[in-house]
Amino acid sequence: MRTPPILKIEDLRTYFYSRSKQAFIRSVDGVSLEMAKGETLGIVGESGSGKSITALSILGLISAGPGVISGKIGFQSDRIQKDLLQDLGDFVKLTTRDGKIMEVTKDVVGWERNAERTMSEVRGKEIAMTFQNPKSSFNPFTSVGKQITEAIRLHTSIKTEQGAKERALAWLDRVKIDSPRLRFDNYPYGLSGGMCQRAMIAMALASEPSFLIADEPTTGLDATIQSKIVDLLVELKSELGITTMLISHDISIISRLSDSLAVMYGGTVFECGPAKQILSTGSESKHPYTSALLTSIPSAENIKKKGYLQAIEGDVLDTINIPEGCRFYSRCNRVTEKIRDKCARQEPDLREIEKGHKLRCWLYFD
Amino acid sequence: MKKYSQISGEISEFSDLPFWKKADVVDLVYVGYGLLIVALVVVSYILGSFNLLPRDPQDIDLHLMMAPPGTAGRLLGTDFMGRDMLSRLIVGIQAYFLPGLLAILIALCFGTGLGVLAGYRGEKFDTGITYFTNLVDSFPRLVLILLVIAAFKPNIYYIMLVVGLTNVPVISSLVKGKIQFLKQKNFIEADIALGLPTRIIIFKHILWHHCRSLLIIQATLGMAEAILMETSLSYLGFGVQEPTPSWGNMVQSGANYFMQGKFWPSTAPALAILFTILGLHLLGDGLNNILEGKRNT
Amino acid sequence: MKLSAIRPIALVLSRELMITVLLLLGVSFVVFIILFASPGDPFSVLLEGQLSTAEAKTGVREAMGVPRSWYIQYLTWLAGMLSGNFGTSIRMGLPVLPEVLRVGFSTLILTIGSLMITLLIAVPIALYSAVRGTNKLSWPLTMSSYVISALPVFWFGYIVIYFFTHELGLFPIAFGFSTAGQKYRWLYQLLPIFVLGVGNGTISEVIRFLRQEMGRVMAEDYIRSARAKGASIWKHAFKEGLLIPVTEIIASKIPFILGGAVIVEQVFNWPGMGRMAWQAAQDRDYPVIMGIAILAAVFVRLGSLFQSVVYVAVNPRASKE
Amino acid sequence: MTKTILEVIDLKKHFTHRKGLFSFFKEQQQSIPAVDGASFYLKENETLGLVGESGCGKTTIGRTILRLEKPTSGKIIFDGKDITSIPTDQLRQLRSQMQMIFQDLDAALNPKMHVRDILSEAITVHHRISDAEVDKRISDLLEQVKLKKSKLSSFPHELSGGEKRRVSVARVLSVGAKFIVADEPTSALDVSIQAQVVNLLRQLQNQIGLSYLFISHDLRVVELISHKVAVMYLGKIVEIGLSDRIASKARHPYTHILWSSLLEKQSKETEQKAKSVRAGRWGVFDFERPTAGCRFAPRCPVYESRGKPTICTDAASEPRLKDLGGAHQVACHFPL
Repeated sequence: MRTPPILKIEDLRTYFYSRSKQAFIRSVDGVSLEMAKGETLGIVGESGSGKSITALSILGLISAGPGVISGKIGFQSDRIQKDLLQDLGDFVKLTTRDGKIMEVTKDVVGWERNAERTMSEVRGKEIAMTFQNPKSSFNPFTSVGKQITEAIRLHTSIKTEQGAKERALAWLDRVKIDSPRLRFDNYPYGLSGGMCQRAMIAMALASEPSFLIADEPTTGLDATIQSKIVDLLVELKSELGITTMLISHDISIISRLSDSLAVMYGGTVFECGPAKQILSTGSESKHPYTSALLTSIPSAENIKKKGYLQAIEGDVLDTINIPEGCRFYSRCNRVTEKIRDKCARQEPDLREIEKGHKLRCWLYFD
Repeated sequence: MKKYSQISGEISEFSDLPFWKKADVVDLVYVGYGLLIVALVVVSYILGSFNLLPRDPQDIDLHLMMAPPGTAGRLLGTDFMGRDMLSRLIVGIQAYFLPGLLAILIALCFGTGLGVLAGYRGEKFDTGITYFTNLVDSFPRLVLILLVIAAFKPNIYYIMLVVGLTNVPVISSLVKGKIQFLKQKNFIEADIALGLPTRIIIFKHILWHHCRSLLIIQATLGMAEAILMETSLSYLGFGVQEPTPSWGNMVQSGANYFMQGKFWPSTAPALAILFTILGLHLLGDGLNNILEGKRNT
Repeated sequence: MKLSAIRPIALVLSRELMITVLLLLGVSFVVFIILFASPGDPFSVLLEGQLSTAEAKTGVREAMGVPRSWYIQYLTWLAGMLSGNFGTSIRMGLPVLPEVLRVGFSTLILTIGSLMITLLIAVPIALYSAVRGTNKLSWPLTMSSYVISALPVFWFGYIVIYFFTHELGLFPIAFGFSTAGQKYRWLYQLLPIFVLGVGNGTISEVIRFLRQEMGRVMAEDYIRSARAKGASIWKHAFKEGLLIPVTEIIASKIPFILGGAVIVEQVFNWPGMGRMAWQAAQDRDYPVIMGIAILAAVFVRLGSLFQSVVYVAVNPRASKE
Repeated sequence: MTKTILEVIDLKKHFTHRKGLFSFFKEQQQSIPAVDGASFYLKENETLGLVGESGCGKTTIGRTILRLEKPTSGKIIFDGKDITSIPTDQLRQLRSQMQMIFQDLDAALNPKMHVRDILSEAITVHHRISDAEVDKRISDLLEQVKLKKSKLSSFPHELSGGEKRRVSVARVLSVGAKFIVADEPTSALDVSIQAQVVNLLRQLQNQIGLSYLFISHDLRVVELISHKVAVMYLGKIVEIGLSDRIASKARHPYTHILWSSLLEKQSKETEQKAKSVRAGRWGVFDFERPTAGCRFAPRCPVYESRGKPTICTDAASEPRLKDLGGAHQVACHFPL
């Protein structure tokens, strides 16, 4: 029996508003995900697919535009059990026209105050997050060590400065930073990119969360450093068994780390299921977008034959004017005659075609 | 309660709505009011210089002293010598209009020149120019002008020359900052790599495309600065002397009659100063928000 | 502030001091050049009526050291200045330095006081609109700040005087220190400070600058990660969002406020540096105006020294450069 | 035999870092050797990949060749002419043949100009031609880079990542470039768009016979697109060779580590085998001051496993590029 889900996102919508085009930017347009305890979910998607916005919406860090406007995020850990978007409905009024949300009235200040109250004992204590550019995610005016002890004293039983420093040094050693005592007093600008990323992982884990979100942990780092960070994450995963949501646009990193996988495009989940099954080259039942993504990376035989890459034409979907029908229809190369009009006009929903493997494409339905 | 609504139908691909549609209402109000004031000042300057005034500002009418506005056809009443307030206010603009333009011109030319030199040529001139700008900034403006007055007993044009010079550091640092921003985004390198001659890069790409709005804003703020300086100097008795009117000395001479409860002779020119400078400040800030600032997609 | 941070600060402080000395040298040179290049002879004004004979005039000029070539004059003047002798005031006949210092001190109080008032008004407004963003209350606030900063300060001064003397009847009509023993003497001190604080024409700029800086810092990555950590945003944002912008404003606005002081001292005939400068400009009293210009420049440089010290103390990266 | 279009001999570029206002008094100039003696050649219609970690000077080499930075020493021979120190006006004529694609997508696109003006300005910069010809030239360019005509009247900030890159390629072609320095053209793009741009660059190479200096830290793309690959470490070229030889049979330890860190090559099972090579103090990558001799020594597993031979670290015997046959050169005393 699968353990009860630690996190259950239902139909999450996060919109922004472009004043110059008088239209909504529908970054997250109805995302539903589920994560069991101890599992690592890898979210893959290109820029503009809404993966980072989903993570930020979970922690309620969206500040611009209408922000989170609908959905439910059920979070359950051994300490607390609550819906992170409690009574969002009281603050937001939506008017839809033929299925699309056209107008949003939101009491921004009221929702802000409510969100702070519900999230105060979740942020940092239950859910911790690491960010993409490590160097700018640290306060440049205080030393790295002090920022870690701050997290420790906020969320763990250790309240004394000395105790927190000991714990912080243990964590710095744990993430294999060289000479932790020296690095403790360093300022963020004194550390290299790789080391800042390790320090941020240490800071996140030091507050003993039950759920870790790693947003693009390896982007912007060199290839060699990337592989070191991934090794570290693999070790921490096997040792701590902490549930992790790993977000990246690099499929190879996701394949090494995650148990289950979700492919996002244009603000929705196109496919989710066990990583091994989806990413293995053999199995045929894959969403056209996922298989196209896998082939557009130069693989061994591509390089040997110096052949052209099998690129997907067209551009990444801009989430302002979303076409009716499937979002990938304009770029999809596996549209058959039978389903062409359905693809063009009616958006497929996320249906389970195999045990635990969901898909959003007419090709595999009926 | 914030409301966001999307227009139905096809959303246009191009987002370049004319800038007045994109700007928020507040900025439009600022700019509108500012332009109104500027138009008023320019028109009155032209009227003043061709002497097309409602009344002769000099003729004294003793039994109409300090009449409130509207008496005997004098729209804004009379001052303590019975002279028509409106015409004196219009002629008062002569005192600062041309000198103000001179100050702006000097500030823009030297400021842009130094800014481009420091930004584009970089290392060679950088220390020299920063030293000069810090040096000029060290003097409080009015003290420097008093020094010049003590030395040269100059007329208003020399004083405005000094005001223009003291505005140079502000403009040169803004232009230098803009160029360094462009260098950081390596726009300039892309142009050099393309083989564009330097003069096109500097004048068309840097100054015309990127510094144009910045210089307009500094011009309006520079004019406000010049007006404030001229009126303060004439208040201190250094600018235009009685009986030729300047807003500064009108406020000063009117102030003696506060004790008798007569406020209008001093308040009218003060309000004129207030609305003009307010208009210029709002114009500058409104343009800044529309052209430069809050660029939300 | 750990001990290890002291050394880099001392390093930067010494560099800033050297720059300040260089700049003051430049200031003295500019002041000298302006007066040296002046067309009229500095003493023609004073000596018009009194000494008709030519030798007497040359005698006085000799005493003032005028005939030698300009750079020797500059060096002697500079040497004299460094040893505290700013020359003697033509009008008052008193040595300039003690006079200017006595008067300079009271202008310092006026400047610092009005700076505090400007900040007391500007910081809350900027904080409020940075946190709340634009809503129905922030519009009138910004509009009134624009109106206040466009106010001609001398008219505002007269209105305030009128209000206090007539309506509240607090002060006698004649002003100045001569009204010793007055009951509300301390209130009298505050009045010009209040007027200059409100009317020095920089309030709208200060508010815009502070709000812009706060907005920028609020959007920084490390604030977002502080929120994600559950830490208080204000503790993290204080240094870059409030402390540095405020010191920057203080250093950049001191020249404007000193300029405004000249006018306010004239309105309240408050015996300050500005009033003396005005008097010296009237009588073309060179040594006094030169002394005042240099002292004013010293004030401005002290302000920017203070700003760079705070910047280095707070920002570790700057001290390493 | 195809002609060599570019030859670089012992190019050096040192950045002098001046300390504050008084540096020219105290001559306290600390010079950082960004590029320390790089020499290679590039044939026409060929692509040379340049790989290395960030900070190893690969971008600096590209900019120095195009004289966007002043070279400290060494020679650059472009199309047979030595352009190391020719005056700028002559250089400007040559600029039309050698061009650069910048890493930042917005670099070449002035945000205040429409795409049409950007292209027409580039076309008319070197030779005045009539408007009709300009329009024809623009439509040819759009064909070449496969960009929709409707995009001509939009501003750069309205374009997507892929479109911005296509416009900057069109801008480079419009001047009639023969040799292009492509500085990380694909790193700012998504995977699917990246593939399109890679295909575009290769099609242009076949159609017009362009030659590329392809700078990137994405090893897979470099391997695919380039005929020869040069690997750089801390300002020095440590290995040059045909791209498949470099990937499979690397002779320099650093190259081997670079390629072995490519993740998808390592499925979970073979992880242990690769562990042995990457022993040594590899975990920490820090820009320690370059020691004398081979700069890679402090982090080189071969140097560790051979008991720290002194030949590697004394200044006299600094490893130089030795030819191992088959156009494969390596700068190491103990090639793998």
